[in-house]
Amino acid sequence: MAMLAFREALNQAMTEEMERDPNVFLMGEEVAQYQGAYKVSQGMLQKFGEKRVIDTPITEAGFAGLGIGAAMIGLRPIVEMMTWNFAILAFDQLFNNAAKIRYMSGGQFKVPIVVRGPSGAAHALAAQHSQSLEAMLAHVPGLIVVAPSTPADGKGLLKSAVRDDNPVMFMESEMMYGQKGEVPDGEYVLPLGVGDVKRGGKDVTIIAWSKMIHVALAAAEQLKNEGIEAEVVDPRTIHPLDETVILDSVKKTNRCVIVEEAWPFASVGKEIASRIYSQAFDYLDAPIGHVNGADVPMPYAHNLEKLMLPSVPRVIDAVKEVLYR
Amino acid sequence: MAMLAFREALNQAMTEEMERDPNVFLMGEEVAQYQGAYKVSQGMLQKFGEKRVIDTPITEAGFAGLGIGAAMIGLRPIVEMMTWNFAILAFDQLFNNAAKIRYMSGGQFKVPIVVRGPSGAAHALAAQHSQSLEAMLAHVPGLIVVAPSTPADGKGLLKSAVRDDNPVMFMESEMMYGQKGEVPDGEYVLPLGVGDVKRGGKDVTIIAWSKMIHVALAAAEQLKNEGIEAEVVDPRTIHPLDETVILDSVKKTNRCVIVEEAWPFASVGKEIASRIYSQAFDYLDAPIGHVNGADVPMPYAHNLEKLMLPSVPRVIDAVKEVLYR
Amino acid sequence: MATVLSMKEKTKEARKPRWSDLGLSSARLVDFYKRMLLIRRFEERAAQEYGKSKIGGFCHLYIGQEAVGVGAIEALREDDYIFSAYRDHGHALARGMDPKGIMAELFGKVTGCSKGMGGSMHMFDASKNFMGGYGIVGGHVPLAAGTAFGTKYLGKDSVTLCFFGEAAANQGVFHETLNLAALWKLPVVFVCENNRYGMGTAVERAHAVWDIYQKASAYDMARGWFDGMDVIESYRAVKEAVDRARTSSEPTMLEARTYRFRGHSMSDPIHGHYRTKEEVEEQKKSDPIPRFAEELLRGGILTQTAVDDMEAEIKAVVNEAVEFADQSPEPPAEFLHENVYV
Amino acid sequence: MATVLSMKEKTKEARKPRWSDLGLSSARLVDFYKRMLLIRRFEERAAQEYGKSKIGGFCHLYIGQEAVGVGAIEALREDDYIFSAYRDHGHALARGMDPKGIMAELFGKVTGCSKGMGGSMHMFDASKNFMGGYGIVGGHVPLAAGTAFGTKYLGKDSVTLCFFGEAAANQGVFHETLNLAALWKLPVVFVCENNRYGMGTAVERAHAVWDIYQKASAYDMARGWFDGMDVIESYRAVKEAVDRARTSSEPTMLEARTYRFRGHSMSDPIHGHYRTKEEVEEQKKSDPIPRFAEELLRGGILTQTAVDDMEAEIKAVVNEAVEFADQSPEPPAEFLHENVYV
Ligand SMILES: Cc1ncc(C[n+]2csc(CCOP(=O)(O)OP(=O)(O)O)c2C)c(N)n1
Ligand SMILES: Cc1ncc(C[n+]2csc(CCOP(=O)(O)OP(=O)(O)O)c2C)c(N)n1
Ligand SMILES: [Mg+2]
Ligand SMILES: [Mg+2]
Repeated sequence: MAMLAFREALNQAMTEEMERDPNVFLMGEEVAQYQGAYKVSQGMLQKFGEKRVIDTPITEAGFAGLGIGAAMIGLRPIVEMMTWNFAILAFDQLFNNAAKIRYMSGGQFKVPIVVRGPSGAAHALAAQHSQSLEAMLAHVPGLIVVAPSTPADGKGLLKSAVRDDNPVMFMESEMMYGQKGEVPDGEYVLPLGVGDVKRGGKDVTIIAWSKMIHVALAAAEQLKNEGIEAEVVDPRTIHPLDETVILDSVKKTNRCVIVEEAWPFASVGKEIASRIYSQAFDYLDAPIGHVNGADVPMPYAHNLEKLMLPSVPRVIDAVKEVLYR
Repeated sequence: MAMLAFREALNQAMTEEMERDPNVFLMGEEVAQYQGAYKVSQGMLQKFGEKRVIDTPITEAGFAGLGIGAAMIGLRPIVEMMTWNFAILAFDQLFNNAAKIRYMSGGQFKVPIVVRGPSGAAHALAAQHSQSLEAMLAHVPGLIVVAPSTPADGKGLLKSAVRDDNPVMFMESEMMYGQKGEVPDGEYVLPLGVGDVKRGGKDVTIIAWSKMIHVALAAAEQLKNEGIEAEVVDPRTIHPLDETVILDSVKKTNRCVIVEEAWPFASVGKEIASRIYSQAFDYLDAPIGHVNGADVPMPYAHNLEKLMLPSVPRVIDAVKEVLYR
Repeated sequence: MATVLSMKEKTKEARKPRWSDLGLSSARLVDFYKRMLLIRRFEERAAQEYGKSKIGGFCHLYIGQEAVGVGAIEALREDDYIFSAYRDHGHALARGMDPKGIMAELFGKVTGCSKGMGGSMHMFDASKNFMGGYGIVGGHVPLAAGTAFGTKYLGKDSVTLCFFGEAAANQGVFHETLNLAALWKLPVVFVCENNRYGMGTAVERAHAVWDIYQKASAYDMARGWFDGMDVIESYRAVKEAVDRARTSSEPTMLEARTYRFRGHSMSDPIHGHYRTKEEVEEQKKSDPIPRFAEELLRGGILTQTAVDDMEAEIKAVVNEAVEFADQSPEPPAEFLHENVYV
Repeated sequence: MATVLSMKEKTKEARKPRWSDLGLSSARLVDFYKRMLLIRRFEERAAQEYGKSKIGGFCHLYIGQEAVGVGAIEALREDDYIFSAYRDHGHALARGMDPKGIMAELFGKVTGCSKGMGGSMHMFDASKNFMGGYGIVGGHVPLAAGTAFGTKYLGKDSVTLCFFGEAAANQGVFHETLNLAALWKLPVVFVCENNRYGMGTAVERAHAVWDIYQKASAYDMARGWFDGMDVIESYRAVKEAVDRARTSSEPTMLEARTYRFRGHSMSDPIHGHYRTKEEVEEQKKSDPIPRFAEELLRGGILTQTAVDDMEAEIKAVVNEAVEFADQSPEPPAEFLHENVYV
């Protein structure tokens, strides 16, 4: 075990996978010479050379498609999107090619690609640079969507993503790249599609992922002072979703708040809520609470940005509401 | 009133709006000389000339962006996407420009554009041509999303869409273009954001839109024979959503089934369900039923395509389930 | 110093057939012809079956463009890769995929080359490195750069061939791909089938520059055009490009000037809003199939009897394909949920 | 027959300043200089304020490229339109937008030109036809074709100017737009600011062809490059293109060869992984501001006193802008939900 920053854990995962399998390579804007826009790929060019760590022109659709084609003949590309906002330009490649080639070909081809990069707001990046688009990706059958919240999860899940034969959309967070955590050395692989209870509790379930886990945990810590024991559940993989870990928790606490950075309309949180309602209807003592990013483009002004995003007070309020306190 | 096919009603709406306002123009692939890939714009080139009815190269991002720029200086473009599947290539333009320019500019600019075209499956068009992507569009604040189900609604809503100062995403259906219905002559304008009860009933609420309304109505007709009176509610506008019409109905019937052609994960139906659960929790006598397109890319084979899509029997089963019959 | 030829030698030289430098045997030439004919008859039959509703959805026939697909694909090795768009039946047949599997795919049967999951627009055959037909105009072009990148990465000398229409060459991703291919020297050959229309839009109404191959000038990529109604020219041009890709890992952009004799898809009439009957009739004079037959007959490479036999043989093949397709079962219901994920 | 000049006339001709054919008054030239200087000092101050965390987010300075923006925008009329990307402060200042509003925008204040909603990357000013800065590389390029389309549609003779970096010229939508602009003869001028790097990627590592303006050859569009470190050349080239757009409604693609003296954004060091200190120092020798000052001083158009006065004046303007920004209120909380919809 070592204390690693999130970016180091991801770097380690990629490095180990590239050492293990010569068919894994990394491609994206600024991943090589620049050492990564957010330094996630630091040192990898030096380690693996320019054949396997490749800077691309700013052509998200082009290099995503190129990665998909390479994956069809057995390579295992890791395609870094500088941020997921820019991946919108590649959505056609991801939705219509990566997600569908296997199905359309009657199972003849597979597309073992990982598309990864930071998602969501950083600080004051305004409307075009602060989007959490996991709902769109998760809506599309054929894609796997992963959103880890800790360095260890990041490493374990990224290693799995690279080994998985499906296209995996891997959503990180710029704000978390510097966060540190214990990360097991070497072979540490977490299965995709399996959630995790990040904190035990009996009074209410808070569901969150990616950087919202930390908002949820902070809220849980404060709630403890008021005698409320919140359980914090992290699905880790968005699609497919680990219903078991979610339902088990809600059936125990009978109350639930879902915290997500994304916009509220047709969000992943709504999917989770609907599954809880339909599969644990009789266990619920109150309607599920939702804390989302406001249903607005991200404003630049710092005060408004703070208002836009889920916050500890908002989570606490939502928890109290479902507890009728 | 005249009996018009859906495509004729849309044609009439566009024609009337273009006659009313010289700043309205129509642009898209095959809209002019070819008379529309699905003949929605039949005769319009002849009527308005090539200045106002414009064939574009196959460059969805390019001409969508061009339309947005034109809208910024006061024109009112109607941009036809041959189908919404192809609009994925323009998602960056729609999400990052159309939806955000007003907000980012502090309200200085508006983008009165209508982007319209058929959505969803036709017959045997397979995975890349059969997608219902309204959840993605509705997820993005700043966009209005409309999905009419009858020729009259189509006309009334399209006229409103053209007059609206916001970017309106208008989703039609290839399968409905030939369907006929009574359409009021001349000035017939339906407000955006207002739903409609398509059939009254007291036992269960079926919520659907676009072509699924007809599946819902057919199911309601059959259910009647079994003594079940289903109310069929059509939100017509997806975002913003008319909660009132939905909640009023559910509070009356206490049971609800949502029918949508789209994939289930983080769908519009999940959004609607979550609003009903949180705002009419105590009225519900059973968890909400969902009938969706299967969570798979659309298969080509006719038998599987039928299985993929919501059908009258599946709706009937879902209704019976929420009625515990 | 130039070689001095005797009169006799000169005559001999002048009488050499135009393909003499290509090293094509007579049998090979006959095979070119046969493949073109197979495509033609297959597509005609597909049209009929579409009329009988045995085939659904969009169905884009390759009739008129056979010389492009056959000439180009004949220039490949078995371990080369091919990408197509939605007008893919002809490419699949040219690649030697089983007509039965192709017809069964059109019929939506489990015996189809994509198990009935893809249909007319999405033919795949992994065993033939036939990487699929794709329905989003231009969307498959970067995939082809991807396999080219992949083979280079793996140290193989396979080449990737990518077909697309001239209208697809307006899509942004086409340009992004050309830049990547040129920048990274990828062994890929882009074959743009310029049949003069993208659906109902003539080249002149959609492209600022009508010489489509010149789009590659922005990337300083080897480029050119050829007569796409002539299978030998098609073979010659693509072979040269494939060789360049294979030996020096350089991409080429080729424009095949061709014409489609049918409507854009089965739901589009042959002529109407965007072209006249006269234009189509005029173009049919360059039909690549009779044109090549005449040449082979003249050169004594083919006899009329052989042509007739071939017609009969192909008719039988196509009949058999239809019968096979018709009698094959639909995919089982479980298939709906299979192959979404590995 | 050529005009025969007397010796005296010849001498006079030879002594004419290089801008004599441009009809620029001395006052105008001084103004060019002043605007460049304002941008420089404003940006230097923005960097300081960023260091003090008064400014957040990404902040892309225009230092080094001033001659492009000033020369280009000076070639416009008030009713012309301008689109920028995220490196937009300089363009906004060149357009004559109030430095107070620009600084306040950087500070995220309600008095900002976008009311604090846009920030560094999204400056807008409808009253100046400044159509905004945009953050998605290449994403604003089709919008510019849209206003050009719009003015033509409306029968106005306004021209649209669109700035973007050389890396943006690889994006697909850039190509789609060039084709549309050339095909439909739109009155738009594309000004590509080739500062040699897209973030940390040098032109040579991202573009198959290094003469960026040649990308327009694929669309047979008028094109060329100019020395972007020279405000007169910038004015000259863009003026010609703007005139062509205005009088004959034809688009032009121009490449300004320039250099950024700072890092890509405030979080990027000036030199490091992708360029050396020596390279930057070498480039600074062509700094457009001292270079132009010298020329004006030499020509007697500017005096050292005037330059000093100008420095003082600009310093005051920038100070005032910072003070204004600092003292302005943040947007009220209600703004969060306003202007999402009309
Ligand atoms: C992105 C996208 N836009 C539009 C369409 C609809 N469409 C299908 S084929 C076609 C014309 C393409 O023409 P071209 O590339 O010249 O190929 P051809 O059909 O002539 O072989 C169009 C507009 C599509 N499938 N995908
Ligand atoms: C679509 C997209 N991809 C990536 C980025 C991240 N990014 C911002 S600026 C930039 C470099 C652009 O370079 P260039 O176009 O040359 O303009 P310059 O910054 O040099 O002015 C990159 C990669 C982005 N904003 N948008
Ligand atoms: Mg064509
Ligand atoms: Mg640059």
